Amino acid sequence: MTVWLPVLLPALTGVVTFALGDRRGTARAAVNLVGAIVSSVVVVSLVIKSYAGEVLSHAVPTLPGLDFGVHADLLGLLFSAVATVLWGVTLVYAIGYMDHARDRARFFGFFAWCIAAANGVALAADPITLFIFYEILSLTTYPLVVHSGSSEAIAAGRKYLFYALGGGAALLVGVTWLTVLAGPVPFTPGGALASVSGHTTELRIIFGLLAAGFGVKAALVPLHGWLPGAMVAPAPVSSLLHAVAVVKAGVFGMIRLVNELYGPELSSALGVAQALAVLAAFGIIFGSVVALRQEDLKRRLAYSTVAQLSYITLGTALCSPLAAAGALAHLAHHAVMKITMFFTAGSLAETLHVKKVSALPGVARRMPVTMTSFAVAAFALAGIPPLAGFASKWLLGVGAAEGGAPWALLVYVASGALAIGYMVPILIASLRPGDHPEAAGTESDPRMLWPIVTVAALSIIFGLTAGLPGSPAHWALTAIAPSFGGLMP
Amino acid sequence: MTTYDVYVAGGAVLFALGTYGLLERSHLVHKVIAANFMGSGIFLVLIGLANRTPTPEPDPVPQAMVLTGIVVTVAMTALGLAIVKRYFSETGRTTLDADEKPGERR
Amino acid sequence: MPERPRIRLVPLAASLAVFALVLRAVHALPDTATGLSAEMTAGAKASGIKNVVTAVLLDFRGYDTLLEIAVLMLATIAVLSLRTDPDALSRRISGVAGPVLGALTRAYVPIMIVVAGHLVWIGSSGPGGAFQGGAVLGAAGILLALSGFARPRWSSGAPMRWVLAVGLLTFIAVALLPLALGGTLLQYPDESRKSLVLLVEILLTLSIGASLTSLFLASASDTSEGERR
Amino acid sequence: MMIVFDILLVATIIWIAVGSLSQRQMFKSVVMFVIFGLFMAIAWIRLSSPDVAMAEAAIGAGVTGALMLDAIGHLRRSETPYASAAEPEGGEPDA
Amino acid sequence: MNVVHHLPALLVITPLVGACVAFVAGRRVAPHVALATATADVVLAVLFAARVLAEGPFRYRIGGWGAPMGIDLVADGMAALFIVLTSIVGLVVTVYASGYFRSTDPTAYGHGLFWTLWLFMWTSLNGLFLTGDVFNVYVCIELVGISAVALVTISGGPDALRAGMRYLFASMLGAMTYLLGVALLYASAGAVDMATLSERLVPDTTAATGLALMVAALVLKTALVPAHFWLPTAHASAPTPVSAALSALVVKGSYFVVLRLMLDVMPDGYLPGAATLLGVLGAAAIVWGSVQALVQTRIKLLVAYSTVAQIGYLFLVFPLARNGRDVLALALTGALVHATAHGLAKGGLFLAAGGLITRFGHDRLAEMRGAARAVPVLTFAVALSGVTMMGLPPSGGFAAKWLLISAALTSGEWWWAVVLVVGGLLAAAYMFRLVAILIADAPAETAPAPKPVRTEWLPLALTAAAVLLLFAVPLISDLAAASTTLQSAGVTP
Repeated sequence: MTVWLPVLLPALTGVVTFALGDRRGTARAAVNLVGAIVSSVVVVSLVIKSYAGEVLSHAVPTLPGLDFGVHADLLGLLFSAVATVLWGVTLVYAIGYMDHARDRARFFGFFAWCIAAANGVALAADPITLFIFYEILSLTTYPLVVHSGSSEAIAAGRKYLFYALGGGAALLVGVTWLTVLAGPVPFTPGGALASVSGHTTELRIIFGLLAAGFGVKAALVPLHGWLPGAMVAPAPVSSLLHAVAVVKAGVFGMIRLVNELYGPELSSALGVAQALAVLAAFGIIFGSVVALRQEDLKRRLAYSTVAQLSYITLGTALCSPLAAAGALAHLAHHAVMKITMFFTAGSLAETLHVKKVSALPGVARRMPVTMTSFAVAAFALAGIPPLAGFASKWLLGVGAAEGGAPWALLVYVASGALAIGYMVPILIASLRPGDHPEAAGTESDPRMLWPIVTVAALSIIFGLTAGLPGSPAHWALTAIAPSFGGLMP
Repeated sequence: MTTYDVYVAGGAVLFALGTYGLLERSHLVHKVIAANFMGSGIFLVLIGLANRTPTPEPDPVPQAMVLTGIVVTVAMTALGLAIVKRYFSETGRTTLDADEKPGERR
Repeated sequence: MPERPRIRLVPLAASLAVFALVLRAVHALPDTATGLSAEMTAGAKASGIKNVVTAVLLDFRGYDTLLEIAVLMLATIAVLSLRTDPDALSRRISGVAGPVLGALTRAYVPIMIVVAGHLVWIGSSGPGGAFQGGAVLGAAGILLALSGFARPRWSSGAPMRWVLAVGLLTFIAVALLPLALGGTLLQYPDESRKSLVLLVEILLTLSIGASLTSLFLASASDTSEGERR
Repeated sequence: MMIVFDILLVATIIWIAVGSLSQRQMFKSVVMFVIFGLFMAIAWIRLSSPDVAMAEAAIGAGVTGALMLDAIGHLRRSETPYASAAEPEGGEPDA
Repeated sequence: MNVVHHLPALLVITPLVGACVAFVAGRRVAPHVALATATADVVLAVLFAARVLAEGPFRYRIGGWGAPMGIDLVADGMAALFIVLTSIVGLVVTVYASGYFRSTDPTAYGHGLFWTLWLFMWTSLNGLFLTGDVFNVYVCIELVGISAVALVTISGGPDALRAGMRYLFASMLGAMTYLLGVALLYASAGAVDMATLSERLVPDTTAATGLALMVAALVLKTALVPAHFWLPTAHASAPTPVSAALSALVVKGSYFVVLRLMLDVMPDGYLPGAATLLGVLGAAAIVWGSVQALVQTRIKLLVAYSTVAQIGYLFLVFPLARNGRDVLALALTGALVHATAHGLAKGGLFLAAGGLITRFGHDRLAEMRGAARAVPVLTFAVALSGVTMMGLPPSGGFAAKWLLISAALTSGEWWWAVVLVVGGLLAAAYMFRLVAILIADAPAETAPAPKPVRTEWLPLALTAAAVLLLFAVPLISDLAAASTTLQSAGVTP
């Protein structure tokens, strides 16, 4: 049962938050923080067990022949750890950010439920359970996207749902079809479909359906349309969408799909991995180029997310061990980098009402710590050593070369250049002298500042420790190895 | 053609006539009467077919069904007429208008 | 209204289709069939009830009859619920009361009651029984009401509700009785079957008669009510 | 010979039913309905179902007829203002 | 006398006695009688389901005669499921109604006759779910029809009367057509007991016509498109607890009989085309009901049209059922789960809609903007019911959709899966339209006045139950396995 705790604890936190209502702010903050800390401790203990080779699992019987089950393997725990730990960080930030907002019980309640669903996605032991949590995630995110209730938010929410439910429908058909074809197929490193590998046409279609379903949340071009629109949500939600849970659930689904459902071998043999790789490569270039031209800060970050998520998809689709590990590592690395940036954007918008790149001049003088953190994340994203982004991109690049896809290496290099192209102007603009009259060095509310510093520091630490056990990169290598038949070189 | 065929066929005619009346007539009392004709039509079919027994006594089961049916029909009729009357008291109408959108009033 | 003919076509088509279907279906039947009459007749003979229809209604398919009494009571209550004053039956019927009807009523109602009693009594051997007796009784009650006789004291409030419910409640009690004796619902013990059936028959006659009368009384327009509007 | 009687009886029953449904005046409709019930009772006798015949006469013609007469009495009492609105709907059937 | 042996009979008799007592007791005591009866019925229903699960299907011979002479009650898993559903929704509706009718004008709503009529309806539904006799079905559907019509018209408003009138004529047409079918069936097979019929039926014209008429009549009573014309106004203009009961339970009553006729009574290969036709109509209902729900401007009509759409899913079982026992088991379980989930969710949704109407004093959707802040519990209930309507996990609606899609894909008739998926998306469209209105930011003056919220938790409880129904699916699956349909279709796996 311990294995359910990463799902149940945040869910319970959400229930308590709803029950507390809108008025009891302190109690709500306390409950949420305690929930996040306890959940993190549970996840960490599961990680330790899993590293030691003990994979906990548990299933509840639901549909005939189908169990509703979770297992705490290293792969899932990586995502679960990212979601849970960053939940705590985001909570601190959100408590500061939402200080005067309305409907806070609703906000924090659904936030906690989102994390519960993301943990469910992470730990799901089979495609059906994963699908169930994936849909719950869609539903629990919706109230957050439309939180302000403005017509703009409602429109963005409608668009989000349109994509999410459409993707969910594709996923449902794919998962059902697969189950009808192959019976229950628990995730297995290296693939679970060997017995039905002869049904190539069906398997190709099912892969397409599943990839489309995950692709919506993974913002795989052309399914990315909802992501920039969803920017209207409050900044902590943007961080949640872009870094912590939602989009990561999509790419995580891709990782499970290629590595543990079809398996790298079958994916390549069917040709579906190659198709996915081409699509992802296109997404990387597309997202980066569009990001270059965005004037709105959050939109620029959003398109950067589109590109970065396709990194992960591409790495997964290359079906080479190092690229796959790089993709998984990038899932964690991108999370801390992008969350730093969205926190910063939120702080700028909330404290200085700066939302456009053109309004940035003077910001660095005004909020030096915040902007330094942003700079760290930006360089990390561009892949400057020894920051986190470098570690994962190195793995991805080597994997691409090794896997016989040197063109992918080109894509990675080009997109690194493009990332510098859309990130550096932000830094330069903020360094220019500007007209922010308040005294230099006045940062935003400390409850918003410290989370930024923390996640920026993580970008550095993850990069520096990339070779050590327990770091995301090492963890990813360990977790992905079984899919390729053993330990990595 | 036997005697009972006549009644069974008549029952079928009556049922069809009642169906037509129930669907087509617009005065509500006409509709209620039409429903009663439908009932009588069925009862004729039932009893007509019950008379196919080789003995002079017709099959008792359809007779019991018809007795039950007659009582149920009078219950339905009473309810229908009561609604007609109340409806008339409230609106002054004796027909249901198809072109009137539900919920427009009030 | 240009659409009118088209609208009428649907009912016409529906009724003609049903007619054709039924004729075709009936035509396909063999000329003789016994249905369940053999079993039923044998069963009735065994239990000593000569009128098989009565045996079917009160014994073999007594459950139908129980629910049917429920239908009658339900309809009465439903009709009551549509009254503006549902706590009372009509007092003044907008009837056609006149000296002729009054005289006729005086003459006929006692006869009808006798007829009803007779129907019940012979019901177990010849044509007749609870339904017929009850129907005649109900008709008598309505005649009484129409001619202005019916202003019973029990026609409102709790007494009225008791009168309406007592028939069904008693029937239910009789139906449940066999449960205490180890049988199923409505399973009369063989030794007392005939007398129990007769008891139910008398009960039903009164109940159906009362139900039909009150159905009319619940439904009938109160003259006072009509004038008020 | 009896079959001629049967055909005539059934034809009459149907004729009365058609007549009842095509009356403009509801009172006539209801009266025809009551007559219909009485003819039905004869049909039941012909079909050797005296039990049904008795119930039909008492309930079908009697109770139902009384209910309908009462209903149209209620409608008639205040029908005049609405008669023009209701009447065109109740025209001759096309069939 | 051992209660356990007589559960089928008691399930009918208890609410019937309750109805009589509530009537005799009068307006003030009636709510208490109804509550006591409802509680007793829940206990009986659960005991009944437990017995069926433990011992498998059994027959209760009323009068001790046994079919075909007497009337048998059929106690199987399918009946048990619907009876338990009725008892749960019924209890909630009863509790809700005790608050609802108290807060409105005491002289309205038939002077307390609601309780009697409601218990009669309960009686007739239980009777319908238990009976194994096609003529007894006729008596039961008349009971359902009369009580339902009376409950619709109980408010006495012109809309309600008009809707009730239309409902009554639909009921009459349905009941008469059904009875004609019974007449033909009896003439052909010489029995009215379902089990006997299924043995004796030969594929002749008469029996086929009879069955076709019966099914057509029940389809009319279930309001399957295109015979749905009476449903939206009837369900929308009734008092809220009645709307909930009608949408959640009453349409299931006639549907249940269609299940029995199509799957139990008819031998394989009977009425070819009927199953496909029902499936096609079901698909049409899903599309048409959803589109209509999408354009409604009044909340109760939206919910009522959603019922029209959701009924469609129930009929997809028939074409799928012809593909062997495994597919039949999947499809039937799916349909039963759907019926249960829809019963819970739609009951809750109607109660929530009623709560919103009470709060706002009107039912116009456009003027309900921003209700979420004032009535978060009701909004949440609406949203949760939406989860089930859309078939999103972990709701019962999802489980049903999953099972039906599995059945469709296993049988190779994949187009039904398309229908199911499209239906879910359409449901999402109209449910989120509703939710978006409720959570939209609104100027303060349209926000409703605060009122007591005691009964607002009831719809939430129902819809939450629907959402968590996935975890009860093993139980429903066992009940489906204990149905006469699956027991006669072969060995239970």
